Amino acid sequence: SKEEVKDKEVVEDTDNPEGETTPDAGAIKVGLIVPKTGQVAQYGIAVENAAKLAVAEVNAAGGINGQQVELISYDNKADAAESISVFNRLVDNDKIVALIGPVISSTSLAVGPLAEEAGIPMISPTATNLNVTVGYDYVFRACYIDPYQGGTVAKFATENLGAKKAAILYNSGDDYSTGLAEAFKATFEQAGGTITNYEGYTVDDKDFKAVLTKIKGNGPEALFVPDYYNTVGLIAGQVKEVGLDVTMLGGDGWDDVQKEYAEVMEGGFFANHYAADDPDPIVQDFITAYKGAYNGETPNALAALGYDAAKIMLAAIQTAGSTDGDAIRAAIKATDLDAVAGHITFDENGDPLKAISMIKIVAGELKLEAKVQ
Amino acid sequence: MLKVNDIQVYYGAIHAIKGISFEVNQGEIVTLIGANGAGKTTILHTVSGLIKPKTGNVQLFDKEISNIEAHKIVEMGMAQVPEGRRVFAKMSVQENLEMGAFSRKDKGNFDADYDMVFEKFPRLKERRKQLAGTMSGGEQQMLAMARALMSRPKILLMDEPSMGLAPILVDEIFNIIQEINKAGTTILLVEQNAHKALTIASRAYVLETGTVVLSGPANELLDNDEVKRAYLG
Amino acid sequence: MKKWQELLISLTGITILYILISMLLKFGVLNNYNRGIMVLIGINIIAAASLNFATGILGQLALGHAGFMAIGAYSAAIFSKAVGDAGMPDVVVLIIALCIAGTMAAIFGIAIGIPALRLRGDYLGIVTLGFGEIIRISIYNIKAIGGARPVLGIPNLIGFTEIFFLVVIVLMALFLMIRSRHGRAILSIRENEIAAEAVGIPTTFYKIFGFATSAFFAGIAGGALAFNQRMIDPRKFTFMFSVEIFIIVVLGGMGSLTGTVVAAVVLGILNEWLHFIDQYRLVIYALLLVVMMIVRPSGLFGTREFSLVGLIKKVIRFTKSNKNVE
Amino acid sequence: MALLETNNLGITFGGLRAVGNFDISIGEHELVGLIGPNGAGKTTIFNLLTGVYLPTEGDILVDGKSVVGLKPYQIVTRGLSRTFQNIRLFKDLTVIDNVKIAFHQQMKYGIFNTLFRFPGTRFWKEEAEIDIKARELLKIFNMEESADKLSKNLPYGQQRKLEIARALATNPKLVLLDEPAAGMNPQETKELMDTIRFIREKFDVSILLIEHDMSLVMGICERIVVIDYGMIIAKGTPEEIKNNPKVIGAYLGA
Amino acid sequence: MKDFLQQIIYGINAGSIYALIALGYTMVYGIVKLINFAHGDILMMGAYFGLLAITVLGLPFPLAIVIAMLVCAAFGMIINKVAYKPLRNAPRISALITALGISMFLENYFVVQFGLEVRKMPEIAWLKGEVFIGGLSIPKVTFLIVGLSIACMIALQFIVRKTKVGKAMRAVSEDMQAAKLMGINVDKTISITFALGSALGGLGGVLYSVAYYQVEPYMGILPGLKAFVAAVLGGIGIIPGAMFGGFVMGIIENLTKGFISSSWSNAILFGILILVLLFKPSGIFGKNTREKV
Ligand SMILES: Nc1ncnc2c1ncn2[C@@H]1O[C@H](COP(=O)(O)OP(=O)(O)OP(=O)(O)O)[C@@H](O)[C@H]1O
Ligand SMILES: Nc1ncnc2c1ncn2[C@@H]1O[C@H](COP(=O)(O)OP(=O)(O)OP(=O)(O)O)[C@@H](O)[C@H]1O
Ligand SMILES: [Mg+2]
Ligand SMILES: [Mg+2]
Repeated sequence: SKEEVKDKEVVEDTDNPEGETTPDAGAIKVGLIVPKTGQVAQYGIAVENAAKLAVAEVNAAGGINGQQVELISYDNKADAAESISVFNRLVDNDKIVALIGPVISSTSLAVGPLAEEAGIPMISPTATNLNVTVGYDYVFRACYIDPYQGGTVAKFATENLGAKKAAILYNSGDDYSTGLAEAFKATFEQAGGTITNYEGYTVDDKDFKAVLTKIKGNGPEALFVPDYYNTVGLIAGQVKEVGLDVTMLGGDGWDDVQKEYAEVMEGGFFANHYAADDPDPIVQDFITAYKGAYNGETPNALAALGYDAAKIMLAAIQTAGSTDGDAIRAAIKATDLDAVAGHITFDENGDPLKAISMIKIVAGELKLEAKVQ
Repeated sequence: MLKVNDIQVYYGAIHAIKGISFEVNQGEIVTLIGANGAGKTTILHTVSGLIKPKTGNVQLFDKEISNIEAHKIVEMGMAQVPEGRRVFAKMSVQENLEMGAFSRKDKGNFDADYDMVFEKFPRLKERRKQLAGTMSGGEQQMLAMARALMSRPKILLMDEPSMGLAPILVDEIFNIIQEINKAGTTILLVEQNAHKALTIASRAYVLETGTVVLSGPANELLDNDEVKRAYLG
Repeated sequence: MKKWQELLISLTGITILYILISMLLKFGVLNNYNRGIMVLIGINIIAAASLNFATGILGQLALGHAGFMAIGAYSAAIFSKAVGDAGMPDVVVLIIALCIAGTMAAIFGIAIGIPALRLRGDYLGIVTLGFGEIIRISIYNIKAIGGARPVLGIPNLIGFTEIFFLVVIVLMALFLMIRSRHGRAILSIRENEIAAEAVGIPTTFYKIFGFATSAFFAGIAGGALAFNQRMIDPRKFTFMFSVEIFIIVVLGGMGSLTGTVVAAVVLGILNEWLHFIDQYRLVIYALLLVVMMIVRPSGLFGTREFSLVGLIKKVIRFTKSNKNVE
Repeated sequence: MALLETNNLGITFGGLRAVGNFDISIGEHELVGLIGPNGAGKTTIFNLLTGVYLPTEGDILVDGKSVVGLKPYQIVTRGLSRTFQNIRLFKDLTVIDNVKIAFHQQMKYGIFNTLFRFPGTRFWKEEAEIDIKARELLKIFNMEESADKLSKNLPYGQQRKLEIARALATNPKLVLLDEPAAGMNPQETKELMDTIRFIREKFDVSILLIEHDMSLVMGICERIVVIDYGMIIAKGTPEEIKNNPKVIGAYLGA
Repeated sequence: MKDFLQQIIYGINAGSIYALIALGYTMVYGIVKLINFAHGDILMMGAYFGLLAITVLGLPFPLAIVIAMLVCAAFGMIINKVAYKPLRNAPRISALITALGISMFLENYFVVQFGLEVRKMPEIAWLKGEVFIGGLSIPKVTFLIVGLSIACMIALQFIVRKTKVGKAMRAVSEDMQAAKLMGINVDKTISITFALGSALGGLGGVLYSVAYYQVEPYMGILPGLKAFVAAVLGGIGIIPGAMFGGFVMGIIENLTKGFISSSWSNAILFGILILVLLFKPSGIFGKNTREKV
């Protein structure tokens, strides 16, 4: 564990957000906006950890064209107004050349137009809302979009599982959840399936027995629950309690669900960015490095995307050979990179073209079931 | 038995009591009279420990009590019938009386005391179960006095017990005050009804805006021209 | 001093402040980041002042202000997007949009106020909280306005100048209102509703009027927020957002509009400054809040108002008395 | 026609008949006393007259027209005005504002004029007018010095006077005073008697007052109505009341 | 019909937890007239302490409950002393803001201390599963929660109505100064009130996390808010009212989710609350006491 501590120090030293210990005048400054306080702070912290790791690796390898990279990160409480403030702060006070983040779709939507106007290339690791990149040249993302994901799961349900009747239970107060639910519905019905229930619930709901009992009455074969893993785990437990016999399906929000809820999640499928059991050396190296830096914690999908986003950005700066916004933008556009979450190139919009992994939960482990393009 | 030595009391910036001293001896009825806002209630609150004087001190049974908490002073044998009665409106008459006996250590055996107060205030006996808040002003005043007596005080402070009462009740209340005193309780009485107060009291202090302007045996003050003009009308 | 002289002094003070900040912005002493913070603070001032009108002046505990801001934000957004290409000048769009935002919020304020204002104190608080939640949940469920999806493509119509004058206008309107027979009527309801009615104040009317006025300005604050963010995230308008505004009001002093201004500035700067403690930001923020309330239980200003005229008078008196000593 | 007339007025609170069969008639410029034991229903009668409570029986006529069912602020326009037994001032407002609020119904300028105060408009005229009137009122009660103090900081006696001043500001024909001398010493009570007489002349109003201080009641009232358990038990001049055995038994004592 | 009854059973399950939390809310409100917005966070702390007692100390479940209640009671007293007592003579709204401040503090402090990841309450073997009666499934936890919340309600009602300290509480709630003049130690009485209320919050927290097996720093907000609504619905300050309000809320909530719309359910819930208050302005059990003029 001594080594771990050492490693951690190295990481934190090289990218101290305040730059107090390493005031490197010539450093390339890259901004990071993530939620570090409030209800979704864990996403932000996972992304920050991973991005720090990526930066530390680049710096350890001598930096970019001899210059060190300084990652300056601010908390945005997952709030749009705060995101705008910290973006301005990064640009005006800290003089960043590029931005990684924000994490949540709504905050990315708020920062997008500003990045565009300021000519600061931005890559959100995890904002899945369709509109984040639409109409902007400088805005990119490292994850796939809601409709693509929702549609893929629906296709998987009809083609691979042969489901005819499915129910949807989604968080009606959440952009991501609503987006996936709509896409799933459209694709599933297009493929000739029937949606028996299309039920919303509100954020923070903990008791789903009533609505699950209602769903049970309609006898669906599959239940699509596009939410984050904690809620999904909770719902899965209650699915068993009310005696509803269905295959559970979900999106990348499910990532990590196997840790605490293996028993109730058994046999469920979900779309994800990467699988920790992927033998690909890029993946395994990342996992090893992350574990080394953060007390042996296994990185989740958000961390993987944060790492990828940082890697894409750093590689683009390297390729561009300058800190000019336009050059970096062009370099990102031309990305052709093997990343943790698969091989990445960008389309017209700035959305990545990469495969979706459909993952099955078997005995508390994630098994790659299919890769869908 | 009660000694107040040169106390000064402030409400924030308002200087309400500007150096007052007086004493009350065993078995006396002492009355404080004075115009509105002279500081009578403030003095009683200070003596009871609800407010702390800025300077000066208060002694009860030769013990300084200026820095003792109000509820402990009650345990030492002082009770107060507060201005405006302040009975516990949502509690029954019986419960109000229980609250009066709260500080007593001789647990549970209050029957003799109930008998004593019910004898003085027969109306309360009929209304044992009634909520105090629904009783008329006069009945509430009786309850407030009975409640204070339940702690078997050695000294009883009363703040304007006749305020807002019908004339017939005013007489009754003053009679009862005298009875209580005869039974051995020392009394410090604050009254607007100066005439009545001076009639039953042994000594009196006259207050004006936070200071004592006159004091002496009650019957002398009753004949004092200044007092007559200012307080007896 | 005559009334108009006092007014002149206040206006001069405001103008000087405007010119000063504009200059600082122009010469780069204050940058775009500072400008953004000032705009946000301005929006908070409007929101909190409007809440203070309902809670501090009218005396009705209102815990659902975020709901009115949401209505204002959506109304302004829908209008500005609808006329987006009509070629109207920005200022005109802004003014009309904010008027619509305020009016829509006021209409809801009346609709909510009529039943709710029959209740008192904490009960009123919980009902307004409930209405705030109903508004938010309704937005999630109305597909036509985007449901839980953020509303996008709102033009950026709010800069420093706009927010500065908006704040001045809103505060002026509230001050003028308070210092009139209508304002006195509203204050009397806060002080003692029964006595107010007994001296001839139609209390029901003024309660609803006061509440609607408060909602109106909250709507404007919501509209301004939409124009500042250029997008609306419906999840913003939770009970916690109402609480944030409420905190500004109480910290500044219930019933003191200038106190609200100061509290909004203090909290706005504090929030930015605390970035250096990163994850601990909210922990320390909450602690400081508790400490501030314990130190100044009636808020920074109590019910008093800061007055430039009063200050000048004091200074004059002070210098005069000093001269006398010499 | 009497200024105020009640017919068979009564109210029941969940079984308790607090007031019943209450008939009274008050003419112009009269000074009438209402007395009775604690809990007899005196304050309740004031609450009925001013619209705070809705009577369960009977009628109230002001200038011959019924006011039953009107809101308290509407009754103010009919010329009734009151003070409260437990003082109800606008505590955190200044003394002068307390009075100005009561002028509300005599002012007419609207919201527009409030926000756009162009010189020479109604706003300025009316505000200047009531400022003068309010100060005059305070002067009558020797309170002009306290105009800018917060009313909660006044001594108790002055608070009672301010309530009366405020009641007068509504331009009433009949003023209802609920225990105006409570908490005053005999000397202050005497002064209050003079003030009450003075305002009756100066404002040409009738006065109905509740009081337990017999020196005041007997000293200034022309007529006295006595109630017990919500019912009238005697009516008459002070002399008659003083010697009425029923009243002595129930209220005055020996 | 069967569905309907099943939904009612689930409603009772959810409602009994609201009831339990509402009891603590109502208790504190009834005595000190403070909407203790930190009550939901006491619940959260109770859940954490229960969890830690089971996982770290390896204590059996009933003992864990006791530990959680005791620690919460202590915290309740500390919070009262540090944050509310200094404001006892201040405007009520100020105390409301400190309550919110304490709430924010606790949440965020637990975030930095324990992280945001949801911890899972270990399953309690003897509470797992359902009992089937006439085709209806009743979770075993339901029996425990319903039983405990009714027991707590009765105990609390007994304490407040019949015991000396309970009467002192009522006296303090009516008139603090007069209470002092009776020889009542007001500080101590209020402290006990917070201790009792917080202990109930802690108990609620453990049971909540057993029923929904998740523990995280923000878990108290929603149940806290709903329990508060339940307390208001029943008539805030009234102990049986809180109980009743909790059950009514739980049942209405589940029926709306089951038969009307789950995404509108919270809106409908608040709508019903508002309707009730319009007709009974001080709650179902509240007496409509008009201010005496
Ligand atoms: N809580 C308070 N805050 C501020 N000032 C107060 C407070 N209580 C009393 N005062 C002031 O202190 C002075 C004395 O008041 P106090 O109540 O002791 O007079 P009092 O002699 O009892 O009058 P009364 O006959 O009206 O009962 C008055 O000027 C009063 O305004
Ligand atoms: N809102 C109410 N609800 C129930 N009972 C009431 C209400 N208002 C008054 N009462 C009752 O009506 C009766 C008359 O009360 P009221 O206040 O009119 O007495 P009062 O004659 O003014 O007495 P006092 O001289 O003590 O002021 C009392 O028994 C009182 O408890
Ligand atoms: Mg007094
Ligand atoms: Mg009365």
